[in-house]
Amino acid sequence: MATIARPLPGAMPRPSFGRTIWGIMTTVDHKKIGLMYLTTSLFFFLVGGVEALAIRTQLARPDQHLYSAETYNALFTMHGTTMIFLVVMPMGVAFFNFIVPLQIGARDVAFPRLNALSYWLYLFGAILINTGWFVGAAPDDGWFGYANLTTLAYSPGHNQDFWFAGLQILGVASLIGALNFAVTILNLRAPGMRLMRMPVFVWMTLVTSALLILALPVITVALIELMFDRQFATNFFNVNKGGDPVLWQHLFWLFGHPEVYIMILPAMGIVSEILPTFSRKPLFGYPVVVFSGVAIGFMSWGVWAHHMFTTGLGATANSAFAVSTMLIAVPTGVKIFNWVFTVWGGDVRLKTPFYFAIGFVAMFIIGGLSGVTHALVPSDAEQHQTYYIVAHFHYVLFGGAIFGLFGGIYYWFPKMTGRMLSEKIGLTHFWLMLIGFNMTFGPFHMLGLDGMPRRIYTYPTDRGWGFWNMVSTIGAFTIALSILIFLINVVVSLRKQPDAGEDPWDARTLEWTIPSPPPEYNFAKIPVVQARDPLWHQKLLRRYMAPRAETIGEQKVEEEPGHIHMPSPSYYPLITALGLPIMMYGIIYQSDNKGLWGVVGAGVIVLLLGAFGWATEPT
Amino acid sequence: MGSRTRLLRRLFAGALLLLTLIAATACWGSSNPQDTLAPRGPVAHDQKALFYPAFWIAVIVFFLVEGLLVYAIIHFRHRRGDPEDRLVKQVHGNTRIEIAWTLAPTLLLAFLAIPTVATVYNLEPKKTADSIQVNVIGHQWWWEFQYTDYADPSTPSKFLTTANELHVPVGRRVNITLGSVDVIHAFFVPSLAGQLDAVPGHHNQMWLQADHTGTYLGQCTQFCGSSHAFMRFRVIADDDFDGWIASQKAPPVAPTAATQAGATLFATKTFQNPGHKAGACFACHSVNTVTQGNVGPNLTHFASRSTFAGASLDRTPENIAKWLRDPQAVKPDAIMPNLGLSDQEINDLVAYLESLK
Amino acid sequence: MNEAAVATHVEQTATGYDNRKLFMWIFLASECMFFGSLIATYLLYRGRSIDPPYPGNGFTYNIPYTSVSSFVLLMSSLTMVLALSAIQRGDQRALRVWLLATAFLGCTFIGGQAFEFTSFVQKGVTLKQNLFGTTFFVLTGFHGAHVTVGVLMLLSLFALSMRGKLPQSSSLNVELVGLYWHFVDVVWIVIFTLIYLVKV
Amino acid sequence: MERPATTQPRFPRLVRRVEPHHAPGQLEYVRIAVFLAILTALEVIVYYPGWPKTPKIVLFVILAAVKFATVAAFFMHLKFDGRLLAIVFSTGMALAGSAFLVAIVTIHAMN
Repeated sequence: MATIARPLPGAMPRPSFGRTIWGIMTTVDHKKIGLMYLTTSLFFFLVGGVEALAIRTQLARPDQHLYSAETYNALFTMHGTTMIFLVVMPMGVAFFNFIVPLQIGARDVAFPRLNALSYWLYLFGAILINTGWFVGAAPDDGWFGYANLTTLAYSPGHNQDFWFAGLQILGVASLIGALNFAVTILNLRAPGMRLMRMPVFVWMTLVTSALLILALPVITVALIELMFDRQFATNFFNVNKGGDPVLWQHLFWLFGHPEVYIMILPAMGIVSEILPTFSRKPLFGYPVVVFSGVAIGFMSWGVWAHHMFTTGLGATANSAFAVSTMLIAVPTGVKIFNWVFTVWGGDVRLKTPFYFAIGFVAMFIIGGLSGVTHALVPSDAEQHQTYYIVAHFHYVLFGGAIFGLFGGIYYWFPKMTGRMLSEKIGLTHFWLMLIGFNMTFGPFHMLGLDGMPRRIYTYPTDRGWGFWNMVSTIGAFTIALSILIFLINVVVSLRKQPDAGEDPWDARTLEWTIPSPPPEYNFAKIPVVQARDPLWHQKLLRRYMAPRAETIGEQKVEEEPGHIHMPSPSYYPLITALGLPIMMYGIIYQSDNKGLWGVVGAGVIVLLLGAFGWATEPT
Repeated sequence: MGSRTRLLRRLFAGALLLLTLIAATACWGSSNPQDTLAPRGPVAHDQKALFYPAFWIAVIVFFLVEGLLVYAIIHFRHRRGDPEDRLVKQVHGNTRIEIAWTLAPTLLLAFLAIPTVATVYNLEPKKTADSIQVNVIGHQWWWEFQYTDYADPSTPSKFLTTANELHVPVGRRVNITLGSVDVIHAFFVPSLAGQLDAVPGHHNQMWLQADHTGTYLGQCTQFCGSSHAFMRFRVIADDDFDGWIASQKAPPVAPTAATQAGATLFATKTFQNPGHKAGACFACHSVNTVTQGNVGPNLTHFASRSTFAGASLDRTPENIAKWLRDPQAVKPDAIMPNLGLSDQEINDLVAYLESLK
Repeated sequence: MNEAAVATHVEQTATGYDNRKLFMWIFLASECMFFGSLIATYLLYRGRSIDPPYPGNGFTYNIPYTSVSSFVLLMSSLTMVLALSAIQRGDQRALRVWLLATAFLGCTFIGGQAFEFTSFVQKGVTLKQNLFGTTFFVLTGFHGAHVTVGVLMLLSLFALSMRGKLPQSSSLNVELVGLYWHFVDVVWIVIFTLIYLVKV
Repeated sequence: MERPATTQPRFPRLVRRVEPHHAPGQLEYVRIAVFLAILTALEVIVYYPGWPKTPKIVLFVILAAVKFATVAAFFMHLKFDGRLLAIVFSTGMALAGSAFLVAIVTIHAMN
């Protein structure tokens, strides 16, 4: 096999692909970081799931008091925050990390150590925000924490401090990751891979990264303003001093709507990879799917106030944002039609990734259509903040993003681990999840139209909401069962001998031209790309046109790869990342005037130490 | 036959379940009190009139696209006998179809956009000859209603003030100005009108009108803290609105022998109240001519209301006693402190409160 | 001569730009949104303070004083770009002189800001006093923090150059710090105009 | 991060597009700086009373824009470095300008 260059004397020996803790703590390999992102986000998916089950049990019957109002408010806040910031976004980043460099023919991301830094910041941010539970101060003002309820006057205690501290760190992590992927995609493409030859998943990663880069600073400023209001008695949202709570809503949703596209575009990218592979024909209208993705990226900046139709912005603003919101439904609709026509006329292989991709398309259609009904401002006045909205965003986020991401897991699991996930268990997982999903969130439409508001920890018997809430709770436990089946599938598959081979799905893109799991350096020889779906282009040539054509996959066998220098591991990203949570703990508790500026100082010192070591480390 | 067709049958079963759910949505209508699709007033009616075209277009598009999808999967699936490396026609795209399904949704949405903008401007509140004006003020976890057309010098706000139960005349427009003394709330009575936020520092305007007599249930829909779930209210449209106004303007019922103990207790017993000024009940509540507190609801005609505590408890002596014994047990983090009353004091107060017709 | 050096050095990247340069420019786009949000908050709350003093009610900016500090920051951009051309010529001595000059001008600017803050506080404008104090101090404070980070980076470049670790071939490092520094100066141009000069 | 020893340039077509980097000389930089200093002085003069209000604001914005463009084009080499960097930066600026303008107008339009 290829000889890996010995690292410089004195630096740590290059960790083998084994699971040594030290190897994990110091890795800068985009594949290992991708797997770390995937396992951490799946863990928090279970945490968020348990929170969801707790919510559903409380709401199963009217007038139930299983736990106090404060606990319930913390449960739905942490369920929302966890599922959005700790599950859907990082799971998308897991695939960005693992798959994008392979699909563009690169050996690693542009800045490997920065990649490790964003993972560790994500992990520490997640731990920080969840430590709220253990100190009895879990955030409890909703995942979008509207102003002056989150100010100190109406939310005493450290609940909201943990919320803004955790989100600040997660924001920095996502920003660094997005910058890294934007540069990687733009700069490290294989020769010949022009922008219009990139896989759609890479395109969606680029658009998502652009949205993250431009949206995260806005929520960072909003959180800074909240931090100053809570910790240093400023007046950003202090109504008595002229502050305006609507400013928070504008800043939050100016980030919030690009954020929901940040969550759905990766799943759309994954589905645009899966459907052509299993339909054995190219994606229908590739340029249109790509341009509608980019169009969604641009238009997402002009629609944010549809979350604020009932804030009282006035007729003109509501009408303007209603029209812009309807317009943004067009590119999404175009994508759906292109996916359906990709399957049309194909030789469809009904495998689990395909089922999840179709699950995505089918459920996203329902979510998209129900979304149109509350783009109409007067109709939204009846539906806003009711369970109809909860139904809408669960159909697009669970039915959309989660089904898409699980499709990605089943599709790339062979590439990541060298082992196939069992089809039988996979299909059981899919059908149970689909039925459980519809049982849980279908009734939410009815509850919403029956006027059941969001975020109420109990409801009286005379409202007639009991039946559908019970049905939905049963559905929630069905989903939980299906996730259990998925975990069994993973454990069973990991224990068997590698059986996946290079290209189990007879797929189309570059990541299927290298062994699974891919070696440290990915490509022995950087491939030269002649066409879109480079592997499929080669297969067409070899199988159907000119059998003797030289293919990408084969030339690596004879030619011994030259000296390949991969970046050596480094523990400085971990140290630098450790600085931020220490600072944040100091800031959270300094308001108890325990003079914790020393802790903040310690955090700054750790940060500077990490940064200094980082800069002076021999690469 | 074999596993494949059984699989497809399951596919259809799933789809059918979905369809029944959708169908149930459509015909589910009348029975629930807070149903958004059972309008009892012009505002809710216009809003529903906009929802239905969008809903039925959605159902049609749903059947078309999902049907196309399911048909494509079943028809073009790889059957057992097909050769493994069969190459289907490698279609890359078709510009005409792309243009078609870009224009079609745009036209559909334009078809919806026009009535939307029209309805938005139609539903703007405006003063008419017989309209009345009400200031709705959100407090953490109850609603205060001030009838600004009816002055009442004895209340702190100088208008006729009540709480949690909004009496409105039948068939007459009610212009509402929303305000809040603490956090953002939202005034939502589905049968009469869609919601609007009560934002502190802003005065949002909305209107509603009840075309039929009856009691319409409503609730705060903007998360506002621990007892957000108990911040409910009722809109009561009664024929004899003027009679109700007259009854509300009447001075409070003078305490009789039976209720004197409760009255003195109400006026004199002082309690320490963390965060708020210490004092007797009237430090927060007002019983018009006697007191001026406006932290809590106005209790002058407490007994004329069928519910209390954010319209979440029916006004029965047992409920009043339960509330007085421990308000936080009923409404978590309620601002009204636990006054530590003895049973006798509670009974006196209940008797007094029940007398305030 | 430096054109040839730079041309061959063109990283074998798909866009022809060095990874770190592209990274810095995209990061600057992100910083536009950061400062855009802070400036928007200030502009929104302009005139909405309830308790004085705020501009238009018992407070006026000292424009000549602030224009001097704007001039100082503008000149620091000049010295920064002279430092960059120095390293691209390979003239280490000039590089060190101009790096120190830029750092010095940066420190003068921060000193000027600190003095301005104290004079504001004496006039009764504090972080807690009113909306004007809150939004002004947070906006100019974060800009000052960015200038301070810039000065630290300039001094570390100076240290690297003194220890001979900043050869002509790594002129990109100076260019990156230069880009950051010019951006911080450009943001101050916008702040100076929108906050100080424009009186609504 | 070194690349394998393949000699052929990866993007022959692209390398020609990034024209050689002819940065302005030192003297040119000083002239630009003097120009900027004059603009700042002009701003201070215009600030004092004697000018009608609205054109004063328009003038300030124009002066700021000119200074902004000068520093970005010459000092930050945007003019010489080619289009991608300019596109990236101007997207950030345009979005910051337009989105927040709409947000402020919307908030002011509220009652």
